[in-house]
Amino acid sequence: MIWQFDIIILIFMVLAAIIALRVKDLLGATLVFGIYSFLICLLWAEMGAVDVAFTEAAVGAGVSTVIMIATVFSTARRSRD
Amino acid sequence: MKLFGFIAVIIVGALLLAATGDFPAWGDAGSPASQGQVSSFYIEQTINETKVPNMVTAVLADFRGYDTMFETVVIFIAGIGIIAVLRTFGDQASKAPDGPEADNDSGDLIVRTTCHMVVPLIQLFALYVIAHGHHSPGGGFQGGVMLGASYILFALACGLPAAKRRMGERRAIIIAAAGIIIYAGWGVACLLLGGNFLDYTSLDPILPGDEQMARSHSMLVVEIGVAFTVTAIMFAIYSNLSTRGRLEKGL
Amino acid sequence: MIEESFLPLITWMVSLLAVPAILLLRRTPNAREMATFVAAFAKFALVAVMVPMILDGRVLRFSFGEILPGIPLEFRVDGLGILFALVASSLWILTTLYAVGYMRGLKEHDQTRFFACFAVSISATIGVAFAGNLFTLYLFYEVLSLSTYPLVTHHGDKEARSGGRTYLSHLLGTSVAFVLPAMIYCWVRSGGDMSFTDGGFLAGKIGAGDGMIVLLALTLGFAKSGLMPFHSWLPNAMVAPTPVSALLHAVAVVKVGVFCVIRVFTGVFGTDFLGELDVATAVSWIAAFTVITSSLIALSQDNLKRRLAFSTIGQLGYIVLGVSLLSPLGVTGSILHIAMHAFGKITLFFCAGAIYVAMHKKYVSELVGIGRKMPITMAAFAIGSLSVIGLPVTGGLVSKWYLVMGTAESGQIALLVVFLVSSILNACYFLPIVYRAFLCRPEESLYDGGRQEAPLACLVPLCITAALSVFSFFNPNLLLKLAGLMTGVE
Amino acid sequence: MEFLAAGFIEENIVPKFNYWVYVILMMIGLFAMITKNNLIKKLIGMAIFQTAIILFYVSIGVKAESGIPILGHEQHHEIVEEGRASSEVIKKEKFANPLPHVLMLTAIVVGVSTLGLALAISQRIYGSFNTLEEDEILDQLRPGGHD
Amino acid sequence: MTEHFSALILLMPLFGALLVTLLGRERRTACWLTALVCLAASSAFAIGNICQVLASKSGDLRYRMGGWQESAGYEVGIELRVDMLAALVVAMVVLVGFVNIIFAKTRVGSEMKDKVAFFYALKQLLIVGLCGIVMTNDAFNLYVLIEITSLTSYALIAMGNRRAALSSFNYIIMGTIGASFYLLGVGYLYIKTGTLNIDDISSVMQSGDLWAHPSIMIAFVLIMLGIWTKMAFFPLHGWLPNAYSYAPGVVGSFMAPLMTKVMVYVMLRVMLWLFGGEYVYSSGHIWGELIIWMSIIAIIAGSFLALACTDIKKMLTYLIVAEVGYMVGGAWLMDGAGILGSMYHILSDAAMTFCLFLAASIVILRTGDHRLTAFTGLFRSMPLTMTGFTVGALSMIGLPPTCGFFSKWYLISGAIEVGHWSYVAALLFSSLVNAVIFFRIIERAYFGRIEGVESLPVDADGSPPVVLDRVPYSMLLPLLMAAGSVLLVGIYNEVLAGWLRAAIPSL
Repeated sequence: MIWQFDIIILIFMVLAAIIALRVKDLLGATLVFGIYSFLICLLWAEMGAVDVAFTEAAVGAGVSTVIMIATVFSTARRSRD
Repeated sequence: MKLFGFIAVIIVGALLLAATGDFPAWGDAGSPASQGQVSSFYIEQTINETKVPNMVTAVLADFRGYDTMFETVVIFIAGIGIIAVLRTFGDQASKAPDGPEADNDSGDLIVRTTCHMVVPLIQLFALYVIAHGHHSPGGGFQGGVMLGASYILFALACGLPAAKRRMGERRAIIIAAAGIIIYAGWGVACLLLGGNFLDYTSLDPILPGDEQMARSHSMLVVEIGVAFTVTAIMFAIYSNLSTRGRLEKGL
Repeated sequence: MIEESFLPLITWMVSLLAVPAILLLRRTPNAREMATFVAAFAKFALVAVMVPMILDGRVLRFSFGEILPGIPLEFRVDGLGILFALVASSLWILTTLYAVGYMRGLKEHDQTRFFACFAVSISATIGVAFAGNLFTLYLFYEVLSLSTYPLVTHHGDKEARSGGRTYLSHLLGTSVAFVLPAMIYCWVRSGGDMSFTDGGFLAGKIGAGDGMIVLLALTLGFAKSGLMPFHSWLPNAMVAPTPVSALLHAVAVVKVGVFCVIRVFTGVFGTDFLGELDVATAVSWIAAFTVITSSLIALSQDNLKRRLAFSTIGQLGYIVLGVSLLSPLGVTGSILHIAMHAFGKITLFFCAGAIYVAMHKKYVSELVGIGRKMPITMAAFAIGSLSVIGLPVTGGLVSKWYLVMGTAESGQIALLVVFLVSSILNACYFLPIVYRAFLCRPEESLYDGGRQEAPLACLVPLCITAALSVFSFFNPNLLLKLAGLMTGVE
Repeated sequence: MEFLAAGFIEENIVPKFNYWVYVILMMIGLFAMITKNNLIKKLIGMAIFQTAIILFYVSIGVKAESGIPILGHEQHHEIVEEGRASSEVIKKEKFANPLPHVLMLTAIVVGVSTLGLALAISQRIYGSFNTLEEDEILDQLRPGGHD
Repeated sequence: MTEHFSALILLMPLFGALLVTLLGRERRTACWLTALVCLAASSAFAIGNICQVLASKSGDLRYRMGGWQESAGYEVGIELRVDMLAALVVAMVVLVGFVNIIFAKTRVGSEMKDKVAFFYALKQLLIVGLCGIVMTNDAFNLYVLIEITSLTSYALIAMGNRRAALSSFNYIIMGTIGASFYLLGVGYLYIKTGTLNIDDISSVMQSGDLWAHPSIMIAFVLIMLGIWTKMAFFPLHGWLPNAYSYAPGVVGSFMAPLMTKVMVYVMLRVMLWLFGGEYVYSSGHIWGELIIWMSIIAIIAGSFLALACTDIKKMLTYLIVAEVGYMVGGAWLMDGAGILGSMYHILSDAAMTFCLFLAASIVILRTGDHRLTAFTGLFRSMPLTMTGFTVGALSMIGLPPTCGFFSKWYLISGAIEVGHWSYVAALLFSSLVNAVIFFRIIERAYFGRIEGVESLPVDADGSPPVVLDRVPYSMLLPLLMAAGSVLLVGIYNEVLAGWLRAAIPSL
């Protein structure tokens, strides 16, 4: 566990979260959310929670993002907020 | 609404922050949670009780196996819930069955070829993750997601119909249910042999090794059960969500 | 001397057992009415069997077992209860006879429903009469409210429905809003016991302030007693067919109300304890106000049944007033008045119904000269009026006598004035009807031709009740003895 | 004053930085769930909200000097082959607390299940309303709208 | 075998759900039979469970999943704990489920079309979740099971029309917030105590004297907020009316009686066993009086909102909001009688809401109209249905001998004992409003005339013949069973109250 590393990832996570919620293009938002998931997965690996990190990589960054993109494709891509 | 939301968020946030002052410092090995009897037991006794080096797997599949069974059920519910909500069973019969060469009608050649090469590797690795969950990170859930992802990848590259021939809807549901049947059935087997539900030691007579090894082997069995369910449901979720429940043509 | 017995249970059950029979026999009206009669006679006989036992000083008890912690569902038959049961069951026979005549005479719809609900409500009345504790009393009180609702709204037209709405909202509303919390409060304060005892189960367990509130809540909450300001259901409920009005508003419903009030005074608090608390005066004044006001309103009513309804409110006020005096004579007067007023008022209602069946007249102003057309009916009407006013040769005098004596005994001279004034008012709104029915000049008379009475089934009951009124003047001993069991007055 | 502030930061923020960030992330998610108009955005907010809680749990399990909660080969060997008592070989401080990890595996699964179902439902909503903006949907449902 | 009853209650519907999915969507009758048999077995086990609890000396059964013994006084595995309250609530859940399966038989085909198998599977899984919630003694396991019930109900509700889908989405958002708050609260407890077993957390807090710590208090607030969101306590009730009223009929009639009640049970569990009455009711906290007042507001607001509704199902759902106020208020009265009232009301409210929802579904089915005006004249054409409805309505109003009266009795006596008169007034007020609401309907059903009624054949005394309701027996029978249970729970209230009283920990 390296706390400097930790703080940097955390700050990036907050940024990613805010961007994901502010981007008006839903596809973009979904992708940024994928980045957020990867960051958090990194964080967990760094905290020693390898199993959780593994799962988050497979689920959060992988499947979640894919099904979100699938939904965005089959519905509307633009959002007003 | 915005204002109301903002106020609610500020209040809850202040409440939560007020509590953090009371927590042990981050990373404090002496905190009650880390020092507590329960986690000490898991760390120190896992190897004696179950002969599994990966504590997370042991806790997941044995100490809190009951929880994990329901975790699998949650996935199962999500799968059939999505089908129940989204799926439109229409004129299935009128649709012409896809020919054998349907694999090749969609997608780019390079993508398809790469996919055909990569998918087996992914699946192999997924099986390794499932089987090796005792010793390294991973287990039924992670491996199952990867297996499911390999089918998703296949569907993305070669089209959903092609993937559907390998993992049709009916088959997916059967596999998913079979996964939980393996898990819960294993628990019931314990029950029939005289132990409590999911008490793997009671399976000792029918498994090789001693009581601890019975636990270890049983964990593998239930992990396989989890993997079954997760694989099938992940693909079912994707195939329904990407086609709005029509299961015709993917993305 | 308390003894366990199945008699109260059987008495209560008889009319309930008639309900399935009535429903099954709906296609053969004669057999259906037969079932009702059998039940009515059986019920009366059973009550009559119990009377000597009670007169011996025994108390019959039957318990269904505890329904709430510490509260059994139980019947307990004492003097007061058996007296009320006697009145109700005897009048049920007559009312049934009358109802058959009335309903068939007018070719009413839904007669099966009518008789079934009738049987249920009489059963509930007996339940109230025999109730051994406050909870049982409340239970049957509510059953009575609900089972009489279809009777009140029998016609199903707009007027009936709005009357029914007032009826139910007043009765249910007051009982849920006042009686229920007061009852639970009693339960909590008395330590889980709610059985009526001679001294009152709350005696000594409650202070004056709380006692006042509980007493008022229970007295006003049993709104069937028609105390103002919760009286307005009564005139509105007069939309019901007349037999219903007769039974319910002369016997069952309103008398259940005052019966409950008497129970509250004697069984819950105990008159001695109330005397200590010195809180009953408030009830006295509410009752006195009700008596005077309702008599004045009755004067202005032209609809005969409405006039009778307001008269009933006033008479109920007497009963509550009598018991709130807390003197043995006053309580005796109240108990007697339940019976005496029942005989008198039911006669009046029967007459009103008979007039409607025969002449289709509803208004007082249309009755000028009707005495020649329907002499028997109007003679009975005269006797009923006398009884309600409290004039000699009718039972009304006996009970009023005790009431007045009770007032004197307790030294409330102001209330004595109330009695006198209201008696004069009673005379004012009844006697002119009788006078103008018989003694108008021929050219004023609205009727000509020969006699035209209502069907025999209507006529016989009203003669019998009128006779009862007179009989109870000459021989009130039985009633006096039963009332004396409660109050100690010989 | 400046000293006090520095002291506050040192005592309350630095050692509990993780906890602070989880609160911030959670509030971002919660705010989005309450105020966002687009259903997909709400769901992104929901996912952030849930991961924030997972972050909190995982933070509970961290010990400053610990490694992953899996026995290495040597330790495994020592216990299984040489039969040494586990408590001698295994130092509690050397392993992260496995329990929160297990709990969070479950929580992640629950999260993705909820997300999947919610996406399915939002697709259905899109199918019948042809929009994913909440206010437009409510407009359609208002009496006099297209309903 | 008998010691496994508590596990078997869960396993039966779990395997039932899996079997149903394996049977596939074509074999509807087979699916129905499977569900019926599994729930019948489960009901039998649940009743056996009650007998066992009665027979046991300690008054609670414990079942260790995986057979893990405790280590140094702490449970390392997951434990089930069944005391009398839990046994009764579980029995209530499976019995309601069983009866509702019978009810669903004819409706499910037309409401769910091709998805009958999924419906039965989800429904049984919902029962699994509810039973698990009631029996588990592990704070985190409780979360997982809450999510199981939530996910199944999201899916079941969304199987309705497009409005149902929208309500389900809102439910997801609110439900996730609620469940996450709960999870967070459990995390706070875990960080301070290091265990997840409810009894162990309680004893650690006791021995370590953690009561004064702000994080414990915030954990309590968070858990309560989470549970209240899930049970639709007044200001957090927004999701409930739409979700339950737009859900398909067979779903709403099942979820409405159970979901909120089970969450009330969880609240009691958290208050009395996890934190302990001593902590929750101690006068040092801001919440004591506040929450009773909130519940009073909930009762009054729920009643008024119900009064304003013209849609029968929506009206019933607002009444549920008011009833939740009853139970929360009763639980917070800080005295045994109030808690007893709250516990008893869980059972009685389930019975009467079930009865009313079944009756409403039948009426909507027969008349095709979900407004209150649909009831016009129904006493003539559907006497049995309306009898069932009337029983439920009388219970809602609180007239003896229905169970609604007795729960009011216990609640009011609890409030009187602590002298909380405003709560008494709120209860009575809501009874009166219920009386207005229901008599409005009953009057319409009783006297209202539909065109064509006059043309019915007239018998000897002029009343039209009693036609049987022209409703399948598979729907009528459950309704009558529900109405019977309303009366039974009422008449045997003393027995039930005696059992429940034994389950209340001393305060």
